Formats: sequence, C-alpha cells, structure tokens
Amino acid sequence: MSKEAVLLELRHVGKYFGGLRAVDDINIKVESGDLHCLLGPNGAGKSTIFKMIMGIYKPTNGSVFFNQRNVTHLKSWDRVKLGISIKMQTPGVFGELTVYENMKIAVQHFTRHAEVKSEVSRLLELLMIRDLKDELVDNLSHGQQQWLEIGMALACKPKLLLLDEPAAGMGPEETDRTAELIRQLNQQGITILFIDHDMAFVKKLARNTTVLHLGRKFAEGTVEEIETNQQVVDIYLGKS
Amino acid sequence: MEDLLYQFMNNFAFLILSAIGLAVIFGMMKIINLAHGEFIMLGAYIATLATKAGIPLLLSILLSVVGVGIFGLIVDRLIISRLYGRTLDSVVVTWGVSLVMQQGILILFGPSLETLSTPLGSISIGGSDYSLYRILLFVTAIVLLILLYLLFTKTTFGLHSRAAMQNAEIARSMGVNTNRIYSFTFSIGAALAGLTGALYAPTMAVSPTFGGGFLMPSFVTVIVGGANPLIGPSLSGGVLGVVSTGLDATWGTFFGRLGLLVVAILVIRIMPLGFSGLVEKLSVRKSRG
Amino acid sequence: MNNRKKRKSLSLLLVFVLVLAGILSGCGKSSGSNDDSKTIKLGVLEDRSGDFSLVGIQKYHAAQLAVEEINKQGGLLGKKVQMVAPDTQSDNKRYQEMAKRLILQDKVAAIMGAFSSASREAIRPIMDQNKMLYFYNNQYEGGVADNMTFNTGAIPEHQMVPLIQYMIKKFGPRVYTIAADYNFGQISAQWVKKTVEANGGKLVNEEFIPLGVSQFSSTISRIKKAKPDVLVTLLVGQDQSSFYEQWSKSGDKSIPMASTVNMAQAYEHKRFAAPALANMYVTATFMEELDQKYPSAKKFVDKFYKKFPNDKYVGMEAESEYTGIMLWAKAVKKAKSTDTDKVIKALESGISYDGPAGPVTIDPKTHHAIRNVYLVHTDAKQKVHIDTEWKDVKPDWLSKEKNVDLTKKQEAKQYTPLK
Amino acid sequence: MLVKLNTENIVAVLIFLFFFVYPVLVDAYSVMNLAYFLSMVFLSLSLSLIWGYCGIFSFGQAVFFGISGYFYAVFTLNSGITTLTPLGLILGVLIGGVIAWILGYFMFYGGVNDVFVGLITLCLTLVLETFMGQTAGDQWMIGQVNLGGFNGINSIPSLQIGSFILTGNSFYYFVLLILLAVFIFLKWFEFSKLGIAVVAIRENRERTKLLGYNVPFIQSLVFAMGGALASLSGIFYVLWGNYITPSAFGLASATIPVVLVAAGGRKNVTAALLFTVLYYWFSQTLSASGSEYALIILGLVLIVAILFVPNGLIASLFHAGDQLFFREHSKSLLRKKGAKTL
Repeated sequence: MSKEAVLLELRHVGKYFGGLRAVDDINIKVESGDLHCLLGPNGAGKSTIFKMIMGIYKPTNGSVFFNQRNVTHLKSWDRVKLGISIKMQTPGVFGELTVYENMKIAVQHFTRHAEVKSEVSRLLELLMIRDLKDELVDNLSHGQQQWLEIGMALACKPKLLLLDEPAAGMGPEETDRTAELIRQLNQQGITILFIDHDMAFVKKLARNTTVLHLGRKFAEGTVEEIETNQQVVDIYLGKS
Repeated sequence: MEDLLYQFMNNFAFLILSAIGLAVIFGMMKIINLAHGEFIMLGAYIATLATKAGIPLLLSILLSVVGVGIFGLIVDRLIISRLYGRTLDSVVVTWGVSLVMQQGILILFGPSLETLSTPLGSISIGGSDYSLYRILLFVTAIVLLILLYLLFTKTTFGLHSRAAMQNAEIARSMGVNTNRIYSFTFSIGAALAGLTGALYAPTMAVSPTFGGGFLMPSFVTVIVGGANPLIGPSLSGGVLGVVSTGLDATWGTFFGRLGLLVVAILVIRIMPLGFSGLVEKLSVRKSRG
Repeated sequence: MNNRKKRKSLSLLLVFVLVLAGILSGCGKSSGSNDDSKTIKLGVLEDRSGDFSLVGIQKYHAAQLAVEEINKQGGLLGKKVQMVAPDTQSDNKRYQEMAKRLILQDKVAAIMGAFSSASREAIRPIMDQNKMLYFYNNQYEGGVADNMTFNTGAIPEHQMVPLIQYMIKKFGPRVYTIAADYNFGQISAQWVKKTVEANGGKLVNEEFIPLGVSQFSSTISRIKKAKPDVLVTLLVGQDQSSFYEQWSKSGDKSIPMASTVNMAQAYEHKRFAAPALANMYVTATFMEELDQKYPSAKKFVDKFYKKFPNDKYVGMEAESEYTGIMLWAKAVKKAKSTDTDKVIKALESGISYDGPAGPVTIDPKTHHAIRNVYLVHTDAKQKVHIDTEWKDVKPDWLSKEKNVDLTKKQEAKQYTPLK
Repeated sequence: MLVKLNTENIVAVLIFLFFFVYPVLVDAYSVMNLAYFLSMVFLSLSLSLIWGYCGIFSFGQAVFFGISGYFYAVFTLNSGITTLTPLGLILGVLIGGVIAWILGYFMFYGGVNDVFVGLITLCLTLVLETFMGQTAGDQWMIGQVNLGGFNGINSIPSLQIGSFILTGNSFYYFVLLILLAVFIFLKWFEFSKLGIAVVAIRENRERTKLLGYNVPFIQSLVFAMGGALASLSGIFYVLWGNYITPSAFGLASATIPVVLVAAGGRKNVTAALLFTVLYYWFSQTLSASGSEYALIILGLVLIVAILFVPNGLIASLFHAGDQLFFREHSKSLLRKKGAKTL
C-alpha cells in the first residue's frame, strides 16, 4: 500500500466528553478510491468520528490527515473546500425551502453562476428526484430527503464522501437504489466512507471495514475477513 | 472590614432577589420577561398599600406574594401560555405588558406613593450603624435559594418541571402536563418578583417606575448565572456581589455598575451557558471520571 | 369556503382603512390651523407619564390653573387662550417631535415646559431655529443664555449660594457632596465647590452616583468615614431618592443634610416615612408649606387644591409654571401682540409679576428671574420650619462672570462653571 | 431581476409613490414628521436584515444608531466646515459597520448565537448608556466637543452638499431616495447568492457550515451591514433633530426595533417599513392627544398583534392578499416559484 494512496488518516484520535471516552485512540486509514464502512453498535463512536473528520467536534487528542495534510484544526467549511463532504444521520435539509432551492444553496458555492442551473438538474437527475424540484422538502418522504441530502453533499464536489447511515429508514427498494447510487459514485472516483449496521447492506457495498466497539477500534479488514472474525460476530453481528 | 461585608451582603441580596423571579421563568420556560420589573413594582405597591391600610408588614408581604402570583397566573393563562417555546415573541408581548402595567398603576395611584419606614432599626458594630432589616434581606435571599432548591429537587412539581426544562417532548410523552407546569412556573416567578418588590418597598421610593432599577441587575445576574434557576443565581450573585462591592469601594458607584455589565458580556462570550453550564460540565466530569 | 372569503375581504378592508387613516392623518390636520382664529394657542410640554411624571403632572395642573384664570379674566387681547398639551412621556425624542408639532402644526404663540435639563436641551435648538418664545419654568443648574428662552425657576444663585453659606456658618466648614452623575449633578456640585471655597469651607469629598442606582451601602459607609459637618445631597429621580431611607437606617443622622432638589419639587418629606428626611435644610423659591406664613402662597395653594382636590402637593415647579404663564400673559398684554419679538421686548422691559411666592421679575440681561428665596428645614418628624428669607435674589452669574447681555448680544448656548 | 406581481410588491410600489407625492399634499410639518419616521425605518430594516433574513436576534441595533449619531456630532462640530458633513455621514455609516463587524467577529467566531446574541447586545447597549450618561464633566471632551452626559449634544449641523443645506423637503427627499435605494438593495439581496446563503444560515446554521460556507464570516458580514443601516438611521435622526443623547442607547430604544419588526413581520422588509411608519404615527398621535391611556393602548395593540397574528400583522395581510388575488400557495420561505426567478 503506497503512502500516496491514503486519502484520509486518523492518528490516535480520541474524543472525551467530560469523563466519558466516546472515541479512544483510533487509527484508521482510508485509501483513495475505497468504499469503506465503519461498523459498530450504537454508542460505538462512529458518528463522533465522522464529526471529527468534518471538524464539527475537535478531537481531545490525536490528528486527522486528509491528502497528507493535517486538518485537525481546520474549520468545517475549509474541510469542505478541500473535498470532504457529509450526509449526516438526521437529515439536515431545509424543510421550508423547495428541493430546487436546497440544491441551489449547495451548488452555487462550488459552481460558476452560469452553470448552477444545469448542475442542479444534473444532480437531481442522478438522484432520481428531478420531478420533485418545486416541492417543499418537508413534503418529501424520508428516503427522498436522504437522497436530496446526498445530492447536496455531492454539490460540494467532494473527493471523500461521508455517509452516515445512507439507507436508514428506507424500504427494500429504496435501499437497493441507494446502494446502486453509492456504487456508481464510487466508480466515478469518489472515495466513500459510510456508517451502517445493516450487515446485508454493508456486504453489498463495502470493500474494507473498520469495526468499532465502545469507542475503540475492534477489528479491521475486508468484509469477508470481518464476517469470519468470531469476536466480531460475538459482540456485534450476533446481536443484530 | 465589617463595612465591606455589609456592603457585600447588601449587593448579594439585591442581585439575588431582583433576579430570582426572572431566573425561574427564563430558566424553566425560556421566556424573557421584560415585565419583570413591573411585577416587582406591583409587589411593592400591594405591600405598601396594605401596610398603609393597617395590615402588619409581614402579612402585607405575604399578600404581595399571593397577589402577584395570581396576577402572574392570569397573565400566563391569557397571554404567555400561547407563546410557550417562542422566546422572541415573548419579548414583544412582555414589553407590551410592562407598558400597560406601568401606565395602569400611574393612572390608578398617581405618580408616587407614600413610602413605608424600614422596620427593625439598626445595630451598632464597632461604632457604625447597620440596618437590621437589610441584614435580614441577605438572610431571606439565602433562605429563598434553599427553599427553591427543595421545591425543585424534593417535590413532584420540581421533578416534572426539571424534566420539562430538559426535554419538554419527552416529559409530555411520559404524561407530564407541561402546560400546567409552565403556568405554575410563571406564577411562581411572578410571586417571587412580588416578594422582591414587597421586601424592598420599605427601603426605597415607590413609584410606577420602581421596577426599572431592578431590571439591569436582574438580567445581568441571570445571564451570568445561566439557565439553572438554582445554581445560576447563587453563584453569579456571589461573584457579581464581590465584583461590584470591590469596584464600588475602590473606584465608586459608576465602576461598580459598569463592572457588572462588562462581566456579563465576557461571561456570555467565554461560557455562554453561564455558571450553571460550567457547574454541569464539572459535575459530569466528576461523576464519570 | 364562504367563511374564508369573508375573512379575506375583512383583512383587505383593514389594509384599506389603515392606508386611508395614514393619508387622512397627513392632510386632515394641516387645514385646521388658522392664524386669525379666536384663540391664542399656548403650547405646554410636560411629562404626564414616565420617570418625571411626579413633578410633570403638578406642572401640567398649574398650567391648566393659570390658563383658566387668564380666560376667566377675559383672556388676552380679546381672545381666549387655548392650551395645547401633548404628553411628552419623559422621553426626549418625544419632546422634539411634539415641540415641532406645536410650532409647525398647531402654530402656538409660545411654549412652556420641560422638566429635565436633557429635555430642555433637546428642544431649545428647535425653538431657536423656529424663533419660538420658550419658557423653561424649572429649577436647573443655570447658565442658559438664549434669546428665545426665559427661565422663571430657581438657579444656583438663588438656591445654592445662600444655602451653602448658611450651612457653613451654622454647622461647620467640612462639606461632603453626593450628586447625580449627569449634567445637573455635575454642574451643581461645581457650584457647591465654588461656594464652599469662597466661604472658607473645605470640600471633604464629592461623589457622583449614576442615574438609576438605588442601593447606597458603599456611599453611606464612605460618608460615615469622612464625618463631614454638612452633607449636600443632589440626588435625582425616584431610584436615587432611596438614599434617604437607607441613610436614616445605617447612616449618621446627626449630620445635617442640605439640598436644593428635595422637598420643594417631589415632596419627599411627605412621601417618605420619618425620619428619612429629618434634619434636612433646603432652599426653595416656593413650597406648599409657605402658606403657613405668606397669604399669597396660601391663596395659590387653596386655588390649586380647589381645582385638583386629589393632588398631593404643590411644589416650586408648579409655582414656576404658573408664574411663567402669568408673566407671558402680562407681556402679551403689554406688547398688545403675540408677535415673538414684541413679546420678548416686553419681557425684557423688566416686567414683574407678584405671584404666589412674592414678586418675580425678569432680569433683561440673562432672561432669568429675580425672586425671593426661602430656607426651610425639617425636624425629626419631618415637619417643615421656615428659617429665613432672602428678598429679590439676582440671577447675575451670567451677566457678571460671562458678560452675557441678551438685550445687546445674540446668544444660544449654555455656560457652565466646569471650565 | 424579475419583479413578481404580488400584494407585497404592489403595496411597496404604492407606498413609495405615496411618499413621493406626499410633500405636495401636506404642510411642512407633516413632511418633516414623515422624514423622521422614515429615518427610523432604517433601524427596523437593519433588524429585518439580520434577524429576519439571517436569524441573528439583536437588541444592539441601538448601539450602532447611537455610536454613529455621536460620531457624526463630534466629527462635524469639530471640523467646523459644513461642507464636510457628507463625509461625516459616510464615515459614520462606515464606522457603524466596522464596529458591528468587530462585535460580530467577537460573537460569531466565539460561537455565541441565538438568544445569547440578544443578551450580549442588550448588555452592550446598557454599558454605552451608563457610560455616555456620566460624560457631563469637562474631562469628557473630544476635540472641542463636550460629550455632554445625559443632556447629550445639540446644535449638530445639518447635512450640506456644496452650498446647499438639506432641510425641509430636500432633507425629506434625500432620506426617501436613500430609503428607496436601500429597499431595492434588500429586495435584490434576498435572492442574491449571498442572500440565499444567509437564508440557509437562518434555517440551519450547522448544516450550512457543512456545505462549505464560512458561517461566522457571513454572519459577521450581515451583522456589519445591519450595523451600517442602523448607523444610517442614527445619523438621519441626528440630522432631523440636530441632537443626540444617551437615551438613544436606552432599554426602550433597544427594544422598539425588535417590537416593530416582530409585530410587523420579520421576514418581510415591506412589512417592517409599513409597520414602522404606522407605529410611529400611531404612538405620536396618541401622545399628542395627551391621553393618559396612550401607552396602555400601545401595549395592548402589541400584545394582541403577537397573540393573534404571530407571523406579523402586515406580513399576514400580504399573505391574505396573495391568496385572494394571486392564488399563490407556495409556502417556500424564499417565496418565489423555483427555477423561474431564482
């Protein structure tokens, strides 16, 4: 594994809330072009790690590297400009604006004025929600909101896309479409790091996996390796 | 030294008593009550008029507490209850209430009342006189904090209201009638303001603008104290009391007053949740660590 | 559906009404003013609500009394005097709005009013700009030299100088001043200092208290430490007047207090329970209690209470307002016109009115009043005793030390002893 | 830019037409009076911009109003050259903006938001009132100008362009033209690139950061624009009355813009404009009537307005008008129909 290929690296990262160690001494490497999954039960610290990658939380210790650059002290918006983008667990869309307006807010910041409209159309097309353009976002289904949010994250032209439970609350058909979308994006060259605990979904998508438990790294490897790791099955997969 | 202590007791009592009603309402309901000063004024009027009518002072003070409490309940039922959760609208409405109250009192009772005399006389320590009543105000402030502590920790109402404060939705889903809790809270806040007015009525000139003098210290105390209506005021009252007594004694009243405001601004910037936020952080660390 | 439509049209109606009201308010009133009407309009700007209403309402009532009397005696120049009196709400902005309104829309002949110096300074330039005759009938810190402005109230020459002289002579040289921290307090404190030094006294300390402060424990402790012979209190407003009750409980009541602001304006000796105001010495140009000794005062007090039986006190500002209006009326009669220049000329002729507090004469050079001053003090029960009287005290600081002569030189500024 | 036909825009056009012909219809007093109301409109618009558009709740607009008023007074009285008064106006507005920027930087980069911005600005207003109130002494001189304590500063020169002094109608039209310019700017701004980012910040601050927007920077920028607008208001007030006092920083001065914008409709600049003018007219009429019930009526009107028309009195009327005449049902906060106008 050549060093240049590592897009994201967490070195000894920890996050303590008061005395609570939400994340403790985590090392993760995500290679460029990877489709990587963070796996773990509730409270394992997955979302906390995402928030530290995005700069929403400051790590208590350790550093975050992106493209060989130490970004630990960068603000969220600067990280977005470097090419990290996120879809959060709870939808962060603007409910009282239309789908188009939501996309426009995201797109206009990274696209030249004349191209905003076509870029929005392109993304809406990609996300299969073009017909909903003028709908108020509050009237959308949960799944549609998730897609919209993925679209908004894509509008930032990311190199690394963080997806926190991209298929949460979706029916089987929607889940499949989401998986297909993610694979497609990855093929276009976007490195993807996602959180999920639906093993079937993970199996379908992920190449590499990191398993977290109680804020610590528990295991890592390809999906197949993880699946056959007895300890992982015991603490996590067995329960789900 | 006795002098400084006496001044500190005075400042502490004034800060705590002026803030306590506001702190309860702001902390529990997130309502900024701009009519707080007028509630205090109403308390002072009830106490003064009752005492003038021949009712003993202690009973008059009680009457103020009950009277303003009931008034608070009415205001809540008629107006505030429709604005729960709308912090900023409450600013406008309570400002309207304060206009109505101030001018209403002016029309009803004229621009001024004959004041009462401070009861209890004074004691002499080291050749200097100190008002006993004012020392008693200090004691009252502390007793009040303890009573509130008991109310909010040892009673069902307290339990429910703290639940409602932390998460109204969850509290509701667990069968707590949050609207009744809020009504009660507002009425208690009003009653406390009434008490403050009644307690200070015998030491100050009573007029429709009586409440104005309480507004600034009360807001500063609540801001510095933060959301928790118990921990907040007691800590900020202590700290601000020391700050203003110190500045006052060294550089005079102007700096004492300015100091309060500057401390408030710095506190919001450094720890927006005030002392109660700080205490909660520390206690979490202690219990987990 | 029908219901909804109704509501909609109702709200539309509301818009229409609002817009219409706006338009009408603009046009409607402008046609109302008419120079040849049968009345002479007198503008009165006093605070009937807000912080200063305690004195403002007294003054407003005194103005009503004066206008009523003038009309009873046949009015002025064969016309009735009509008082136009908006409520200025103790708000300086409101003073400006209403002053302009009185001048430009109501076209009044003269304007009486303002309590605080800040209110006066807010409207004085407007008077100058519009050549409007203005009476500031109020005690103040002195120093206004303005051709358009006349003052019938007390100024430091009337009150402060005799008071401090008297106190030093009677009680000793060591003086401690506490004053409200704004223009009135600062300038008055300067007068105290000046007078103390001129009379061989010693100013132990002067302390300025921000407006709105109502808690005085540190101030009281400083005064007690300094042990002065005389405590001069120049506190202003309801909040600051809380000092007296607090002083009576933890202060040293054997120290006599001297003041120019208390009792005669806001009757603290009647509002505060004894002994808060005990042992206080005050100089005043009028007080209700003068009726014990002076028939003219008694006549005025009786008239006032007959018309306003629910009022609690008639103080020196009420008297100034009443006297101011009477002086203006006398000048209008003398000038046989309401023309501003002619009335000012008449006023500058040394016109005099024998009012409730004795004769009040306009000093032509300074536009201030030559009038009697009374010194009173309170006993332990806050009963008022009249000690002395100075007759025809002249307001001559401006003319003597600042060379002001308004009959010769145009001016529109306030001099202070600060520099 | 495409101007959409709806009640708000029609009313706005009518209002401005009415304002332009107003001096022909009425006497000099009424013109000056409306000039005063219009001066205060800028203060409401400043809050409308930062609160209505960007969600920053501030009690501090009075701070910039007062500071720039004092600055203009000190600058012009010291310079003594009346042709420099326009420079005083421009510098005053800039300084108000810069101070707002600094204050915004202090707050927003420190993570102070929501109601705490309101509280911090309230404290600051009171600090300035307390401080300016005690500047009566002769140590408080800036150049030749005494700050004047509670009495403030008077006889401040009017605006003079070349040798032409702006008073009466010319002052009125000057204020009106600038108001029109600011108004059009605000309407344009609402749908500009920055304006859309600002609405996003109002709706969800954290999310907007994750779309790559430097939120504290934009907040500070908008706050500075609000400060500049409030400063404009303060200087116009000074020009109208030739006078400024610390009561410009008082609690009442700090509260009134909040009250006006909330009761009129905070997300709508036309509503803020109309309601401000109506409010000042109404409260002045009540005051002039000398009625002791003036303040009671005023208080009750505000209470009733907030209780029964929570989205703002005027804004709700606009909404009703839209539904009736234009069958407009889009509830989007940007209110325009998607792609056509955005």
